[in-house]
Amino acid sequence: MENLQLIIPELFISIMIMFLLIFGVFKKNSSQLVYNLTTVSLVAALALIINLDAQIESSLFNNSYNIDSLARFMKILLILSGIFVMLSSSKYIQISKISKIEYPILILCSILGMMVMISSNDLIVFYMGLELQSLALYVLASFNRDNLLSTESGLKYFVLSALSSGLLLYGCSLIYGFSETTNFNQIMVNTKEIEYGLTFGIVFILVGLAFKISAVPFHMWAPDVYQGSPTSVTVFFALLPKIAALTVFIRFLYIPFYELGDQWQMIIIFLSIASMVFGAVAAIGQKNLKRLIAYSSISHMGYALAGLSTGTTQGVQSSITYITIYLVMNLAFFSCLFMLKRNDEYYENIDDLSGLSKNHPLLSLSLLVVLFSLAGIPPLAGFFAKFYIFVAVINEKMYFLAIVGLLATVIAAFYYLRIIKIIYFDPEKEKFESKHNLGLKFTLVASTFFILAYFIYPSGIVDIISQININ
Amino acid sequence: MWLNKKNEWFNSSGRSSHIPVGLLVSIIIFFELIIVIGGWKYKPDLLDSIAIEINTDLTNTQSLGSVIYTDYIHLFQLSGMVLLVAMIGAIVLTFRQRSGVKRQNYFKQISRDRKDGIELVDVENNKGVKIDA
Amino acid sequence: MNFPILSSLILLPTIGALFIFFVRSSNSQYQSSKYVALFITLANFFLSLYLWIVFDKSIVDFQFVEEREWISGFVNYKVGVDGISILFILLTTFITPICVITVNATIKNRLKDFLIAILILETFMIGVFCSLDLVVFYLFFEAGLIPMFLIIGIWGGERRVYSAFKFFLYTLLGSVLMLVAIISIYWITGTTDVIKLYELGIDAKYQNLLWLAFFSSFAVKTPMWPVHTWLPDAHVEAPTAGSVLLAAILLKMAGYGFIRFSLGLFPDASLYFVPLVYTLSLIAIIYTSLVALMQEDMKKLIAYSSVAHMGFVTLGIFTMTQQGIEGSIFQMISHGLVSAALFLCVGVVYDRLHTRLINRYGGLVSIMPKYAIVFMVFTLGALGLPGTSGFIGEFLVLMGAFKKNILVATIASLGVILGAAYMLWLYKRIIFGKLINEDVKKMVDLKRFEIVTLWLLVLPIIFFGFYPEPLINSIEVSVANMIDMNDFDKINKLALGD
Amino acid sequence: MLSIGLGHYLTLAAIIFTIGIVGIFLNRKNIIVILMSIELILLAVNINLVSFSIFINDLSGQVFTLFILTVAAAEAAIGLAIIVVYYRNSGTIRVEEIDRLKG
Repeated sequence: MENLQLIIPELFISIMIMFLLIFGVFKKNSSQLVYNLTTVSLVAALALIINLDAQIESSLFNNSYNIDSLARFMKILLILSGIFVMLSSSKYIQISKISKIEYPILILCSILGMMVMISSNDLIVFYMGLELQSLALYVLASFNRDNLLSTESGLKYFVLSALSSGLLLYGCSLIYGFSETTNFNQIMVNTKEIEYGLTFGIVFILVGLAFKISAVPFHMWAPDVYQGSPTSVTVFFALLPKIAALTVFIRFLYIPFYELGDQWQMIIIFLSIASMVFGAVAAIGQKNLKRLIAYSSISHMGYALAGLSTGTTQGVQSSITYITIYLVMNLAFFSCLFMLKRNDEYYENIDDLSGLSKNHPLLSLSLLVVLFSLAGIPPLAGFFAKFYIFVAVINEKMYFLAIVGLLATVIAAFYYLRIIKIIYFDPEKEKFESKHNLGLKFTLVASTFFILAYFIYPSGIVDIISQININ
Repeated sequence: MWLNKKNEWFNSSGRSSHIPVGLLVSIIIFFELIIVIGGWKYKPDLLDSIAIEINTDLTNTQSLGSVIYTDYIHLFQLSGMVLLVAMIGAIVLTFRQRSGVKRQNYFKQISRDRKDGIELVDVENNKGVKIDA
Repeated sequence: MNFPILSSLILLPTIGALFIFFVRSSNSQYQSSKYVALFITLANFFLSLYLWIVFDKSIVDFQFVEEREWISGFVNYKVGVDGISILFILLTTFITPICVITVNATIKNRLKDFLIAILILETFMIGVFCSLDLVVFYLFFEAGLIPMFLIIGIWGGERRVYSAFKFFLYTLLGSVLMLVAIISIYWITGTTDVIKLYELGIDAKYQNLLWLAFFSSFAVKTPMWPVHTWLPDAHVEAPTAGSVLLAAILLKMAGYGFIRFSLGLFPDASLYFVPLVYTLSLIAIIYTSLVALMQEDMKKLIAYSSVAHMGFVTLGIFTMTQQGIEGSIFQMISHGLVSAALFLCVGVVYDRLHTRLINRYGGLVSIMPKYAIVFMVFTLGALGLPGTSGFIGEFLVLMGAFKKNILVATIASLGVILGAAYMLWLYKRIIFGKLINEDVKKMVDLKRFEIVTLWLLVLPIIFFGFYPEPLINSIEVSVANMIDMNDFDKINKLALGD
Repeated sequence: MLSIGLGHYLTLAAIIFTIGIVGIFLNRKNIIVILMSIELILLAVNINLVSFSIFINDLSGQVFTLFILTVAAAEAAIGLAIIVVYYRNSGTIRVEEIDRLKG
């Protein structure tokens, strides 16, 4: 008998999906209500996860579904970001007329998929979770169906993501064939010797995963999709799938392929360096803030991968810390983006920020903090994120990676500075609206405060993360 | 890497330049895959062997069914969610309620009873009745 | 004593900044926020003065050390002062209130934001000088970029954007390697605590690379030739208070870093790279002095003179003799006062005529006699006339250099002559000469607050020129200890014996 | 006599997979073709999995195949829906004209 208590959060979310769907269909004009109920049920799911005994390290369904410290932490992170995304974007979806009952339900579905991905310890479970997540994301990307850009971004995301799923699956099939099992732990046992088939399986799977976290050279979808999707979906894209994909990355590299470290280490280092450098360079010429943040997130993923490439527990922990801080920074950035509203229209070009500091000192102050933090300037949280990564990387004597990473930071600093320049040094433009809903304000204040005050007590998060054990 | 060519691929400029490149890459992929298969050293005898004997007490379908509903029940449920998402997605994207089209309201139709349909009016002489008042 | 006096020094300005930030802005409260800033910075000054008084100058160890766990099991927040750093703290807390006073004339818009930026910057600057952990040091060192970037960019002159970017990216690029080095040190020795590192020492085989990594950061910040080009731009475009802080304190961070980290942690490598530093310093002294001679812009001229002066500083530090290092520290303090004063002087005439071109001025002596007097003192201080603090510093540095290498010392002395040339020529062109321009005639002499600020700077320059004892006393023991600890003397003697 | 072994199945899968990839990258005319190519890739994977499953006598490969089929159906549905809404907005499904987003 499986201990179903351990998957109560997942069960709860599935039931809420069905309940909200029925509720929304039968009650007219209930989109806002469903939206709020979704947020509430996410909070409830968070409570359920936290309520689970943290000490339990267990796996269900023939060892194919892991409930361990990694899964627990990542799920908490996932659902917390989900809550904040919901809070910050509620006004946006009303104004851009995409407020339908299906919107929050699809978000729940994709969160469910991500939770499955996070816990997966089996190729099949992983694949199903991934597809549940991706299918919901395809729809979300093109959710503003009367908008050409939104549908185009959905189309591009669909094509490339389906392709990457295909590559990933091919890799899975090779791994299955050569290790005779789909279970991660079993794969590790069965793959002591290196074979061509395994190497190719690993390569295909890594390529597929790199697609999902938009690492260079598999990043081309990211800028288009970030730009074209409704901003509320973009923020979702920028935060949640990254958590899930990174967790899966960790699981793949550190459970089934751990013995084959020589095979994948160079690949990850290459992906990491390419992402860091390309993300930094390509962002320089951008005019659209969403597109810019897409390149910025490509670059950030490079740093997270740098932590993974070390092949040590410390490296993984630094990557998890990195992604945690990355989430907060992006949340703050997008909250600022949601505030650039005038006469029911949202502005997303860099030029629209011109002289923002004169009219909106507080908003521009938070943008300043966020941008400097993204650039990794101390004493803000972004610096510590990079710091942990480099500590792990240098411990493995990978000086080249560290130096390239730091140089990429300097290049990246240039375009963050450019935005700051436009906000602070340029002549002012028309005012934006200064009234915002409470959820958005709360998100912005909380995330900015986190970034600013992180240095006071940096051990807090690190201590939690250092308790995560990987194997 | 070839996937960088994405934008060129979507753009109309550079009309045919990518075809040889793409073909070349595809051929390389193909041969790599063949090498992978040919290089199966793990169980070389398997390459030439024909399908092995399968227990005939159970048909393949039966055994598949028995694992899907037991060992893989969570995935079975999950695939239900996947299909649900597909349904929701397809509907939310393509379904449009047209305005100005007359529709039947079945519930209203079947729940209609006599007193909704018929009204008895006392008509005064030589006055007539106004209908649809 | 349990009162965390250093942490209070660090935190006080930030608390002031928060206070100003949360007071609602209206025009009338602009003034009050200025008084708040002045009060906070003065309080900080007196606190550091108190620190200097109670500081025991005869003890080698770091004093007022505070240690607290910060990143658990990895980095501790550790601050403390010795005879060297306490002087820089004093300099910082002394210069900052002067900057706050000057905002009256120079800052027209967003006064509140400016004060906040200055206060936050003060926090970081003090933090740099008293941190005893490499990571904490790096944190403060880098964090200072943010307020300075904003000060140059928001309140600067025409090419402020270019200058701000150049300043930021140059210094950031320089210091990334230092971060790599710091983390490497952690993995080599298992700690980033400076005191422990002094005791442990670092294996000689790592020292050269680590030294170069630190050097790349400090050389940009000092700045040394050939990476000095950000400095003239930043100085020229920054508002007066920004230039003052930049010249007086930010440049000293690197000099301080050379003494504390390059010499202290990597003695062998420092010795190995002495020729490199000598060469770069000499080029800086001679080349930038020549460049300074040709400048048309007052601020640019002073900026290049700063580069030359900092050349003396690096030269002095790497003589690794008691006199040389003491001279460098003295030179830094003196230059902090003199260059601050010179930038203030430029600010005074710039506020009146809105140009920094030297040839637009001339004959100020008859219009602004008070100005001419103070400017004279600062000019003499800058060229190192005996009786000013500038002399002591340069003299000690040259003494140290003569002890080590006569050729180097001779070339450096040439720099002193060149320095006298460009400073006196500057003075001549501005103060003397004919009154040609009509608008110059309308200029008014120093206002009260300008007199106060400038005389506040005149006094220590002359005082320490005649009576350098208090400063020398403070640093003597620490410098001697550093030389002892690393056996520089023995090595020096060996070198001389060869 | 040539008996059909695992190698043949895998080669077939490799050929189909390559055709799928080529179809995605060389096609410029019609987005539907991309959808078909994706199905081809999934098909290749299925062939791989089923043949592996038979030859290593392990059912999970076939179970995997069944789930992939389910997902493929869902993917096709959503893919077509997205193409439909895109066509409504732009009036074209020519691949080379899908270029509004760039920067």
